[in-house]
Formats: sequence, structure tokens, C-alpha cells
Amino acid sequence: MNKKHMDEIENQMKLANAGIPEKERDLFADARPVKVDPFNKYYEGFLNWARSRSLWMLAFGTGCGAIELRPLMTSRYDMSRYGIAPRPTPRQASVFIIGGYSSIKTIKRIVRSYEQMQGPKYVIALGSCTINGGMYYDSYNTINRLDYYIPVDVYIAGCMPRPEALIAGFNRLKEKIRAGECEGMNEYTEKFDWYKSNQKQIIKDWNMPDYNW
Amino acid sequence: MSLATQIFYAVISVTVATAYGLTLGGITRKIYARVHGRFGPPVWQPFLDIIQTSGRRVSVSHGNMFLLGPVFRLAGGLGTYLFIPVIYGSAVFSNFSMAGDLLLVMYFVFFGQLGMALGAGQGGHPYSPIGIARGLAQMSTFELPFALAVIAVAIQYNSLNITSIVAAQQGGFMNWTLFTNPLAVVAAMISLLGMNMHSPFSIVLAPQEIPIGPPIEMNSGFLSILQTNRGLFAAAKLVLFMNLFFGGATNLLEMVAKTFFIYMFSVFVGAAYPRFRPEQSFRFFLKWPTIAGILSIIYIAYLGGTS
Amino acid sequence: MISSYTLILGIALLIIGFYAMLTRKNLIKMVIGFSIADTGTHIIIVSLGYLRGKTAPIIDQAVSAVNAVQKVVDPIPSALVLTAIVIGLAVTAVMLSFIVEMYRKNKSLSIDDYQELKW
Amino acid sequence: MVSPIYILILSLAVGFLLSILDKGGRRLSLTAFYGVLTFNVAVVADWLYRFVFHHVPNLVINTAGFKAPISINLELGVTEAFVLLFANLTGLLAAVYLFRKFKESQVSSLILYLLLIMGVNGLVMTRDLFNMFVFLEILSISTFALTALTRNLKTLSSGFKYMIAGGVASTFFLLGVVFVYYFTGSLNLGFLDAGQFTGVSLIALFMLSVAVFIELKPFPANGWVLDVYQSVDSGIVSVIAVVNSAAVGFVFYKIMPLMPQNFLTVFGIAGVVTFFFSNMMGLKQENAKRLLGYSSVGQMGLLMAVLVFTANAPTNIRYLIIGGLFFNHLFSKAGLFWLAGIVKQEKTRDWTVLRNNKLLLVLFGLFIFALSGLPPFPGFWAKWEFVKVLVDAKMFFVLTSVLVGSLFELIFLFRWFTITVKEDNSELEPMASPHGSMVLPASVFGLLGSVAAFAVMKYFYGFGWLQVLPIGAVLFFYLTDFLPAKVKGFLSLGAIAGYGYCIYPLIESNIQLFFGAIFIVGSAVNLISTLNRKNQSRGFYGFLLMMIFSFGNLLIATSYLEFFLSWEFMTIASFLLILRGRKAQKASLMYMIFSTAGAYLLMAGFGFAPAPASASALILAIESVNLPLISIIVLAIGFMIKSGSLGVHIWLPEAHAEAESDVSSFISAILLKAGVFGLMMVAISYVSHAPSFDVFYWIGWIGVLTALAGAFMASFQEDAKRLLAYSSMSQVGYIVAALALITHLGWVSALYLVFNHMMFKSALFIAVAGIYYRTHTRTMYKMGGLISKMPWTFMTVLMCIIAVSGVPPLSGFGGKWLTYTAFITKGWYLQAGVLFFASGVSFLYLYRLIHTIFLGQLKYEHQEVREAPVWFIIPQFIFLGAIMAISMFPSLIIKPLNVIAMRYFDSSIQIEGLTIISDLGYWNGNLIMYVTMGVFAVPFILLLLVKGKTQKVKQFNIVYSAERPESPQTTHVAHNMYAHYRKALGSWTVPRVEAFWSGVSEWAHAFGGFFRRVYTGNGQTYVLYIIMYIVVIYAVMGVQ
Repeated sequence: MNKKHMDEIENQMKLANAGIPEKERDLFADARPVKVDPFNKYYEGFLNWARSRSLWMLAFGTGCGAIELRPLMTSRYDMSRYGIAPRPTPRQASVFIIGGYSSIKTIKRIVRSYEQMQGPKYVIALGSCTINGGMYYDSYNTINRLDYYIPVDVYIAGCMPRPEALIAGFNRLKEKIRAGECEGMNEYTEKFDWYKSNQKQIIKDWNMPDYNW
Repeated sequence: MSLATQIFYAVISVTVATAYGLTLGGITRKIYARVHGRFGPPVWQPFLDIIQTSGRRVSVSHGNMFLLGPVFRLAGGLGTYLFIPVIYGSAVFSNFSMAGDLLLVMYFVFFGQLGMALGAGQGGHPYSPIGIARGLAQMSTFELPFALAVIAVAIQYNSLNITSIVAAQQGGFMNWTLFTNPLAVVAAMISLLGMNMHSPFSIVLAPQEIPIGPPIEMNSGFLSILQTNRGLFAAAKLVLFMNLFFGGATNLLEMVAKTFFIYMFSVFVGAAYPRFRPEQSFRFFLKWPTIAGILSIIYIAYLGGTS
Repeated sequence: MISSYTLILGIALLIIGFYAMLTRKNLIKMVIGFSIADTGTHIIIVSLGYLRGKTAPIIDQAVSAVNAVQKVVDPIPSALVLTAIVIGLAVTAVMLSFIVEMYRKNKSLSIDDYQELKW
Repeated sequence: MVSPIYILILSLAVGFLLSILDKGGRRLSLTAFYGVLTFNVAVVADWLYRFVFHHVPNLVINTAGFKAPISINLELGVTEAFVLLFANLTGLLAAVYLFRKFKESQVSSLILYLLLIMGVNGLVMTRDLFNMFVFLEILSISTFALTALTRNLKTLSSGFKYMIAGGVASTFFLLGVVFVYYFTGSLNLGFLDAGQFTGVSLIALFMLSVAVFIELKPFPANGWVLDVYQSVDSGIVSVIAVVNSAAVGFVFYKIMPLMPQNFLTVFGIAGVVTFFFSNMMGLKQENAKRLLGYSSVGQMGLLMAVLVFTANAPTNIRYLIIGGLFFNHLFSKAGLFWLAGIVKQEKTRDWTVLRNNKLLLVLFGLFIFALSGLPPFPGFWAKWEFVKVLVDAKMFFVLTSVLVGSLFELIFLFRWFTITVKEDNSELEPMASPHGSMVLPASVFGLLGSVAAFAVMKYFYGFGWLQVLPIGAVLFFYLTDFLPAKVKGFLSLGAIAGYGYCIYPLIESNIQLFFGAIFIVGSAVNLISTLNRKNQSRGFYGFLLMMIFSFGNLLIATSYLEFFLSWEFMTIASFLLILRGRKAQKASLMYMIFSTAGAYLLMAGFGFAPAPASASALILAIESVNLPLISIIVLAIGFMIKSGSLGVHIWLPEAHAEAESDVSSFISAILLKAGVFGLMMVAISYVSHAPSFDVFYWIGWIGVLTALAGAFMASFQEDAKRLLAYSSMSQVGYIVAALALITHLGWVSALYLVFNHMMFKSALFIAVAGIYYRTHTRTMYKMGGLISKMPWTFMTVLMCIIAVSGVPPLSGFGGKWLTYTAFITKGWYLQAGVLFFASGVSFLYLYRLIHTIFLGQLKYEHQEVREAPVWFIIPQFIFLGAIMAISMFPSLIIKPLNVIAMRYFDSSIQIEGLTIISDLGYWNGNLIMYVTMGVFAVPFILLLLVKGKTQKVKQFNIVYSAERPESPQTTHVAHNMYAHYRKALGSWTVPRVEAFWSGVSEWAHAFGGFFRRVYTGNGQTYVLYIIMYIVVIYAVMGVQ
């Protein structure tokens, strides 16, 4: 392969980042996310075991369901005994809990935060609103199905689901992780264009890079 | 002792210290949980966390300095630990303490902090420099009482050599600095609160204000290095305090026992107090512990002390 | 030795002159004051050289060169005073000419009107 | 072989003939006029030549065929000839200067001018009191009339005041003369002596002398003369200020032998008072000529004081002092007045137009420097010797007043100078090109002053070429300034190498060698960064070399004077270098003021010190000198001003920040070390001759507090260079404190810190210079993220801040280890605690420096920034290499330092292989380095294993609370980074020292403003002052 050809391939790998002004384009990375496969089956099994027992949750209350996270954190339900801990930054978190309905404004932030999490990363969608829009199913400003926009690992139905339901959801997530079924990170990369077009359909003021590294 | 043996011993020493430090971290979380009325995570949770963060498949880097920041940090922790003789009379745990004395240890502490500050700085996130600015400012203030205490100790034992300081404290607990020079220990223990950055001095990470501050951009493997260092560095500090003020240790068990109690001091204080504002914290260190430190020097140097 | 009356007169004139210089605002009056003081000085000088009962130090028929020393007053103060008078005259003249010029430029004779330069 | 009586005769005769000659055309009369003036100069010069080189006996001229006392006689000796030569020369040059005026004016002004010159000559030569009166009046009347050469209201009114005042004075003079005659029977100085005046006859003497003294314009009876200076034509003023004053001053000198001691003392003190107050009032003055007037009046006062107070000094010293001051005042003041006429700007701040004419600017600088008493001009030597005389005579009050007065004078002169050189002049009309006849006189005097300076150096003191070399460098580069900067830069490098080669054989000890390495080698490496200069960079390399050569000369100086001379050369050169900075006006002025204050202290301190016995270099010879306590204190303060100690540091940040980037590194890295070198010298004497009072204990405390305060201040700076400047202050505080320990380990650590600081601070300043070169800003928060654009510079800064902070394994740790060990061993525990604190605080500013410039967010405007030019990178890496070398092998430097310190103390450290062992602890730099490398490698490999697939992202790819950053500016945390720390420290961070000094400055100006209110401008008031002055003097003298 000559150099020109290499450059071409590299350019194809680049994202257009058309949404951001010319001046700022140099300030954002324009690399396309790539699929990263597990290193080794057994090693991955070990890691999945550890991951399932050390779930770092992004402290981002996207919707009203976030209210249910408080009892979960505190003494009544104490999620820490399951190895679940809140993290204040998406860089370090591994679980993203979408707390119910997502307005268009919020979904933009959800996408950004999700993309900034370092995989493997998991999404728990909380409440009916994330499944079918719930009571906001015909709202002009709310999405109906979350997994059009980001891959979801576990849905917890209810309006609102109680902390007990949440714990059950977490346990389901742990099982899935240990079974190696939580590849949302790679799913997102593989169907990146599909997710992007879905996101861009509803987010009109797209003033961010196409992939928020 | 050949270099290979020495390195081999150092590896053992470091592993033990890291494991111990991490366990202490787990115990801390447990105690905090119990204070909150919770059950709390298992004691080995820090190990799981480290495996989890090391096991991330991807990471982002903001540049070379960002990449080296955690390396500096862990190198600082390792170095600090390796320049301290851990167990008095033990070849395995004497580390590389022949390279320098107490002053070396005190200054090597900064190696990691400076490197980490630089790495975090390159992250480009505004919270990093805010946290670092707080951290450096607080460090400058708690170093003062600590330095005064160290000077008092150096006067007392007429040495800056950690091994000889420990040697001088052998032969009964009444020979410990804790009892021979209590003011210095007061000053040093209060500055230990600052070093350990538990409440009320947790202004650097301050999750509710500047979401964990400096390492906000740290992720995956970078974070796991930092977590490792947390364990090791905590152990190093505790060992240093044990050596200077609590008679050192002649075996591993004594080391564990003593350091555990030293650590629990800051944990209990941390569990009981809310956080200071930065300037309150700085002022606090410049006030009471500093006065204690000055008094200890006066006591030792000018009033005849214990000698 | 000093002929005290003339000396006192001289000193009085000197003081009057200085007083005039210090109190009169009018430039010309100040110059007059200066003149009076000058005159006082001259009288002091002359009085210092005056010896009672002796004549002027001019060697002519009345005083021969031989007995001049006994007959005449000390000639040096007289010589001095002649010079001093001339000089005083010159100074006064320059002063007055300045005053004329100053009056032409500023139409005022009061010293208070010439304070532009200070500090 | 013409009798000087012809001067009088010819002047008078031609004066009378002029009006006739003028009928034949102005050309004819002017020819005669200048002919006479030239003739006067020639005659007097001829006589002076005879007196000096052929030792002809004094010439006595009798008139009217009689001998004194019957007749009036004149006398011409060497002093008369000296005074007359310069009076006549000034007269001639002033006439040349007035050439165009004289061409057009009435012939009477020519006549008056000749009469004036005649009066001066007569006044100087005559030995008869009454004759003196006559000449004085001739002089006065012609002067009065000449004031009206340009006729306007100001000149007329000031002339009138002058006349009234002069009239009163001459009245007293006349009375004095007559009374003298009355009481003693004689008017001839040859037949009068002090013994004849007792009791009531003292009144006669009093009137005589006080009248002469009033003519010399003592404060406050001198308001009239200031008006004259301000308003009258510059040419005439130069004559009044210089020629008249010289003549009247000489009259005072002639009647001095008659006066009893109490008269002399009172006059001397009155002179000092005049000097002090005139200069203080000068502080407030903005009118250029009036300012010169204040300075003139002050200088005359000083001259009176010198005449009185040097009476007991050895003759040649006395001549040097009086002659030096006289000549210095004469040529510089005349020159400045002439320049004032050329510039035609009233306000000092409008003198910026002078910049259009380089020759005049150089002359202006020369006169200002001379007038301020800076070397090599005669005033410097006079002041040096005068201080010594005063110290020997224990006249401390006079000494203090003279030095403070001199400082005031320097302040207003240099304020004027810096304004002229720097202030914006775009709004002023450019100066018209002056006529050659106006420039010539000033040039002649400029040249003459320089020649005299050289003559004093060469023949009076017998200095060798090395001491003159700094001036030589300036001259050389002045002549070759047309060359491009690079050529001159390489020439300078060669010159430094040559200079080093020349002084190497003169170096006798290790300590000189060590400081030689700092001064010479350090300068040479620093000089590489100046090779980046574009175009010609006029006037830079000359002063740079002057500074570097002066550093070197400090090392090999063998006497106090040599040392002080080099010290002053260094100050001048560095001042001029700082002044080159774009906004350096205030900074350089402050630097000059503080430096000069320090220099005066040094002068006094050296005055107190007994001369070294041996002929070796001063730094060695001082070992056997037993410095008295006062000398130690004064010298130490003087040197600490140069090294920027707390309390007198305020010049330091300004100078560092505002100097050109590549100059700052010299100032910080090398100039401050000169102060340390001086302090070391004092300490060396102190080691073997410790006085009862432990001075260095307090110096130690000052050093320690300097370290802390510098660190605090540095943390709160937004300007990178100011930050580094305060950091320098802090670091030098460490050095001073360590030096003050007066122990072996203390000195080893001080010298280690000196070496270390030289390297890392040079590199840091050069790095910042490179950054400034690329980004055009020094304000740190305007930068950020430059690491990707300037990686090499980042590398230097990173290494240097590790070295500064003392973090192992780099060389800074060695400094910390040595210092703390030394402090604890000595028993300075609390000081060590403060140093620890300072060292902790230093992390704050170091992190701020590197973070706000290199890390964080890159700004839009810096997207295209490139790495600094290679000329900046090379010296940085040379220093970096040296830092790495001594970090790796500390014994490379510790061993020689150990030897140096062992000359004065027993060694307190052992060096076993690579380990350095003190009484308290040990340190193996080499092993630390290896362990550090090891512990660095392990996590690095670990990180490579665990980091997974890493994506390199860009500056906006940060988590931002689920938002995206708005702009780099708002995302970069840099401005007021330690606000919380400042808040916590509260009143500790209030810049009290600045407030103190600005308060001092305000008070001095306020006092000046207050006292000058005595000059109400009312002629009558002035007369009152004169009369009251006479009364007061009368009362003070206690004459019956």
C-alpha cells in the first residue's frame, strides 16, 4: 500500500464533524470508534467476573427515575454491598442508568456521556418511558425508545420501578456481564451510522463532534 | 547483598505494602458505610475495582504528559516506599533506604504529586487544575507542621537517618516519640489528616464540588495505576509515621498493627467531620498544628526535652 | 574713634533702607529703599575712616605731603566709598531700567505681580 | 609667557573698543570678541601647564608699581589657574553656544559678556578684599544686564529679583570689607590671618563671609537664583551656574583661611543642608531648567561642605575631591544647560524629542551619569574619597545627609533620563536640527569629561586595562554598531572567551574559579540566546559585555575601590540593559535607585573597613581584614539589596519582568549572584573576625523570610517573568540564609544553590523568552496547551521546575538536603521550618508556571505557534545537560565546593564513593537516580499492559458535565489560580514592602513639595529670607 492509499483509508476513518464550526474543528478528535474484541476467552471471563462485581455507575440523573437511586445508594438498600459505586465522571463509569423519560435536550447529553464512557460499558434503562415513551409517548419533545439511540443492556419496567426492582435489574445485568452478553460498546461501534442517523434525526442543534471521545 | 536479591526483596516488600494499603482502603470504606448505617462493600472491593479498571478495553489519552502522569504518580509512591526502611532489622523490608535519609523521603513524596499534577493538567479539564491548586496549596500548609515535627525528631535523635531514629525508639513503648515528644506527634498526626485527604480535608477530590478533581479525565488503565498507588502510597506514609513517631516495627505483625491504628485515626476523624472550605483548611494547618510543631521544637531544643 | 553720630546715622539709614525694601510693594520704592541702604553703607564707611578734627585726604596747599599723616583722615575708606558710590549708581541704574522694561510688559509696578516663577 | 594681567586689560580694552569695532560690521566685533575669549583660555592654559609640569612658582602681579599691601596685587597659582582655565573655557564655549544670539543682539551684550569674564578672572586672581568687591560688582552688574539678553517678562522679573538679592548681599560684603579694614588695617589677603579676628572684629569677618556665602545660594536664601536659572537664556545660565559660581566659590575658598572653625563648621553644615534640601525639592520639579537649578544649587552646597570638611585630608586627596566635584559639576551642568537650550522644551517629560538626535542623547546620558556621580566620571572618585574622609572624621550626620541628598539627586536625574529615553514622544513635534555652534560646546565638554575620567583612572589611581575594559567594550561596540546582531553576538562570545583566558591566570583560589564559572561561563551560555536578535540590535552588546567584564573584574579586584568600580560599572551596564525593555522605564529607574542606595551603603561600608594588607584579590585578602561591626552591617545591606532580599526587593520583579527577555536571564541567573559574591566576601571576613553582635543570625532570618515571601509573591503572579523573578528572590533568599549559617555545610549548600540556581533559572528565563518570542505575551493565562507546539521548551521547563522544587532525583534535591541538614546541624530549627514552608509554597508557583503555559487548553491564536528558535533551545539544553550531570553525579560539584568551604571551616561531610554523609544523614544521588529510573520504568510498563486500546484525543474532548466546552479561554483554569490561598493567608499577602517604599517615596516628594513652598516667587520674600538667613547664621555661629 502506498502512502496515498493509506491517507485515503485514514480519511474514510475520519468523521466529518460537520456540526461544529470550522474554527473549533481542530479542537475535537475526529476519529471513528472501532470495535475492540476481547483479548482472550478465559481472561475475558475473569475480567467479566470482576466487572460484574465492581459496577461503577455514572452519577447522572437523566430523568425523574433518578429519585429512586437515592434510596438505593443510602442505608436502606445500600447498593455498595453489591460492588456498585457512583462515579462522578463518565471517563471512569461503566454503568449508565437512564433515569426514565429522556427529552430531546437530555438525549443529547446522554449520547455525549455514553460516548465518553470507556468500554466495556453498560446501560440500564429505567422505567416505561425508556421502553415505549410511557406517559410521554406522544410528547413532541421526548423520545419513545431509548435503544434507537444507544444500546441498552437491561430495561427495568415500571413507573417508577422501586429500588428493589433496580437491584433485580442490576443482578440481571451482572448475570449478563458474566455470561459475556453485554457487548453494547461494540454494538454501538458496529451500528454507529445507524445510531448516528437516529440521533441526528431528533437532535437538531448538533453542535458537537460526531463521536464524543 | 547483591542487586538482584535487593530487587527481589523490594518486589516482595512492595507487593505486601500495596496489598496492605488496598485492604486498608477497603476497611475504610467499610467503616464509612457502617457510620452511615450501611452494610458496605466487601473489604477486597478495591482489588476488584483495580481489576475492573485495568480490564477496560479502551482508553483515551490527552497526550504524552497525560500518559506519564499516572506513571509519575506510581513511581512517586514506589520511590517513597522504597526509600523507607519498613521493618527494623529485616533485610527483606529494608528496601533502598541506603540511598538517602528522611529528607529524601519527604521530597520524593512530591515526585508523584508533581507528575500527576502535570498529567492531570494536560487533561485540559478545568476541574483538574482547580483540584491541583487546592491540593498544592493544602500540601504547602500541612507540610509545615509536618516539617516542624520532623525537625523536632531530628533534634531529638540527632539524626535524619530513619533507621537510627527507629533504633533510638527501641526498648519499650515509653521510648516512642509519641511519649517522649508528644507535641511533635500532635503536629504530625494532624498533618497526616491532610496527607490522607479524608474529611475534613478532602478538598482536592471533593466529589460534590469538583467531581473528583485532578483525575477527572483519568480512565481505564491510567486510573488503575492511580488506584494501585493509593494503596501503596498510603502504606508508605503510614510506615513513615510509624517509624518516626511510634517506635517502628520489628516484624510484619507489629507493622500491621501499628499502621492500622495510625490509619484508623484519620479514618475516624474523616467519618465524623464534614468538609472544610479550602481556605479554612489552609488556615487550620497554619494555626494549631503549626503552633504545636513550634512548641515541640522549643520543647526539644530549648527546654531540654527528654535528653 | 568712631564718630558715633554718623555711624548711627549710617546704620539707621541702612535699616530704613532694608525696611523699605521689605515692606514697600512698589518696585521703584524698593529701589529707593536699596538706594537709602546703599547710602547708609557709604556713610558707615566714611564714618569709619573719619578722625575728629582732621581734614580731607587731599594733598594741596592746606595739607602738604609731609604732614599729611597727621592732618588727614584715613584716605582708604574715602577711596572705597567713591568706588562704592559709582557701583551703587550703576546697580540702581540697571534696576531702574529693568523696572521700565517690566512696566512696559506688565503694566504693573507691584512686586506681587511678578510671582509667575516660583517653587 | 603672557602675564595674566593682560586678560583683564585686554577684556576691558576690547570691551570698550567693541562698540567702535561694531561700526565696522558685526563680523569684526565678533572676531575681536572671540579672539579675547580664546586668548584668555590660551593664557591660562599655558600657565596651568607651567604650574603642573614645570613647577613654576606662583605668579604675583603687583599693580601701580607698588607691592602689597600698598597696592592691589593679583596672584596666579595652580588652583587659580585650574579654576580659571575651566571658567574661561566655559565662558568661551558658552559664547560659542550663544554665537547666533550674539550675531543679532546689540553690541552691548558682547561688551557685558567680556566684562563678566573679566570680572571672573579678576575675582579669582585678586588678593585684595576691596578689589574683590569691585570685581564682584562688575561681575554682578554685567550678569544682571545679561539676564535680559532675551527680554521677556520672566527674565526681567527674575533678573530684578536677582538684583535685589545681589544688592543686599553686596551691601553686606562691602560692610564686611570696610570693617575688616577698620579692625585689622589691611585689605590684602596676604596680610590677614585668622588670628587677627577676635571678639568684635569677628563681626567684620562674619559679614564678609556670609555675604560671599549668600552669593553661593544657600538654602533657603536662594529662591531668586532658581528663577534666574529657569527663565534666562541657557547660554547665559550656563555662565551664571558654572562660571560665576566657580568664581564666587573660589572667593569663599580664598577667605576660608581667615575663618575660625565654628564659622567653617556652620558653613559646611549649611552647605550640606543646601545640598540635601535642594535635591529633595528637586524631586517635585518638572521644569527642566529649574530642575537643573536645584541641582546646581545643591552641588554648590556640596562643594562648600567639601571645602570645609576635607580640611584635614591629605592634599592630593583633597584636590581630587574638590577638583573632581568642581569639574564634574562644571562640565555636566554647563552641558545640560546647553542641551536645555537646544531642546527648547520646558518640561522634563518633553525631552523625549532628544531621541531624534543620537549624539545629543549620548551627551545627555553622559552628563546625567556624570552629575549623578557614577564612574568613570570625576564626581565618582570625589564622592568615594569624600565618603572615606567623612568616615575617618566620624562625621556620620554629614555622611548620611550627603548620601541621601545624592540619592535624591540621582532619583530625579535618572527619572529624567529614563523618561527621555523611553517615554512616548509621538505627540511632540520633532526637534529642529540644532546649529553646529550650539552642539559643539556640549560635545567638547562631553569629550573633556571623558578624558578627565580616563585621566583620573589612569594617572591618579593607576588602574590597569582590565578595569577600563568594560568602558572599552562599550566604545568598541558603539563604533561597530552598524554590524548585524549575529556578528556582534559571535564577536562578544569570542571576547568573553578571550577575557576568560586573560583573567584565568589572575585567579588565585577555588572560590574565584567557582564564581568565575558562574559569571563568565554562565554568561557565555546565556549569551547564546541573544544570538536570536534580529537586525543590528544597537547598543546592546556593548553594555552586555560591559556587564560581563565587570562581573569578571569583581573576582580579581584587589582593593575596595577596584571592587566598587567594577560594581558600579556592573550596575550601570545592567541598568542600561534593563532600560532597553519596551516598558522598562519605571522598572529600570527603580533598579537604579535601589542599586545606587546599595552602592552608597557599600561606599560607606568600605569607608569603615580597614584596607586589606595583602595584595591578592579582595575575596582572599579580606580574610585577614577585621571588619568593624558597622561596616559588616552596612556592607551586608548593600549587597543584599543587589540580591533582592526582603524589604529591598521591590526593584527585582519589575526589573526582571520589564527587561528584554534575553536580558532577564542574565539579571536573575548572574547579576543576583554578584550580590551573593559580595555577601560572601563580608562573611569571609566575619568567619575569622566575628564581632560580638551576631549580624549573620539576623541576615539568616532575612534570607529565610525572603525565601518565604518570594515564594508567596511568586504564587500570585499572572506574568510569567514576574513569577520567575519572585522565584529568583525566593531562591536567593535560600542562598543568603545558607551563607549566613557561617558553617562548612552552610557554605557548601549556599554555593551549591548558587550553581544550581544559575543553571535552572537561566534555562527557565530563556524558555520563557522563547515563549514570549512566539506568543508575544508574558501573561500566563493568555497561553495554555503549548506543550504540543513547543515540546522542547516544555521539556526544559519540566526538568527545571523539578530541579527548582527540589524533587529527587534532580539536582535541586541536593540543595534542599544540604540546606536542611546544615540548618539543623547549626541549630537554626525554626528557620529550617520556614524554609520547608517556602519550599512547599514553591510548588504552587512552579505548577502554575508549567500548567498555565503548557498544559490545559491551547488558545485559538496559538494554533500556529512553532517551537522556539534554535538559539533559545541550545542554551537551555546546555544547562539541562549540566543539571542532569550533577544530578547523576553530585560529587562532581560537591567535592570542589567541599574544598572551597574547607578553606574556612573544617569539613563536616564525608564523601564515600557516591554517598555524601553528614552528621545527620546521608544522600546518594547516584543511587537515587537509578532507583528513580527503576521505579519509573515499572509503572510505565504496567501502564502499557493495562491501558488497552488508547485513542489520542484533542483538547475539547473532555467530560464537561455532559456539555461541551464553550471556548479554550473559558475552559482554561489559570487566572488567579490560587485565589483561595490568598484568601486563607489574608493579610500575609498584602504587599507591605511595596506600600512602605511607595510611602517613603510619597513622603519624600511631599516633603520636597512642602519645602519648596518657601520659594513663593515674591522678590521681597527672598530679600527677607536673605536677611533672616544672615541673622540665623549669626545666631548659630555665636559671634558676639
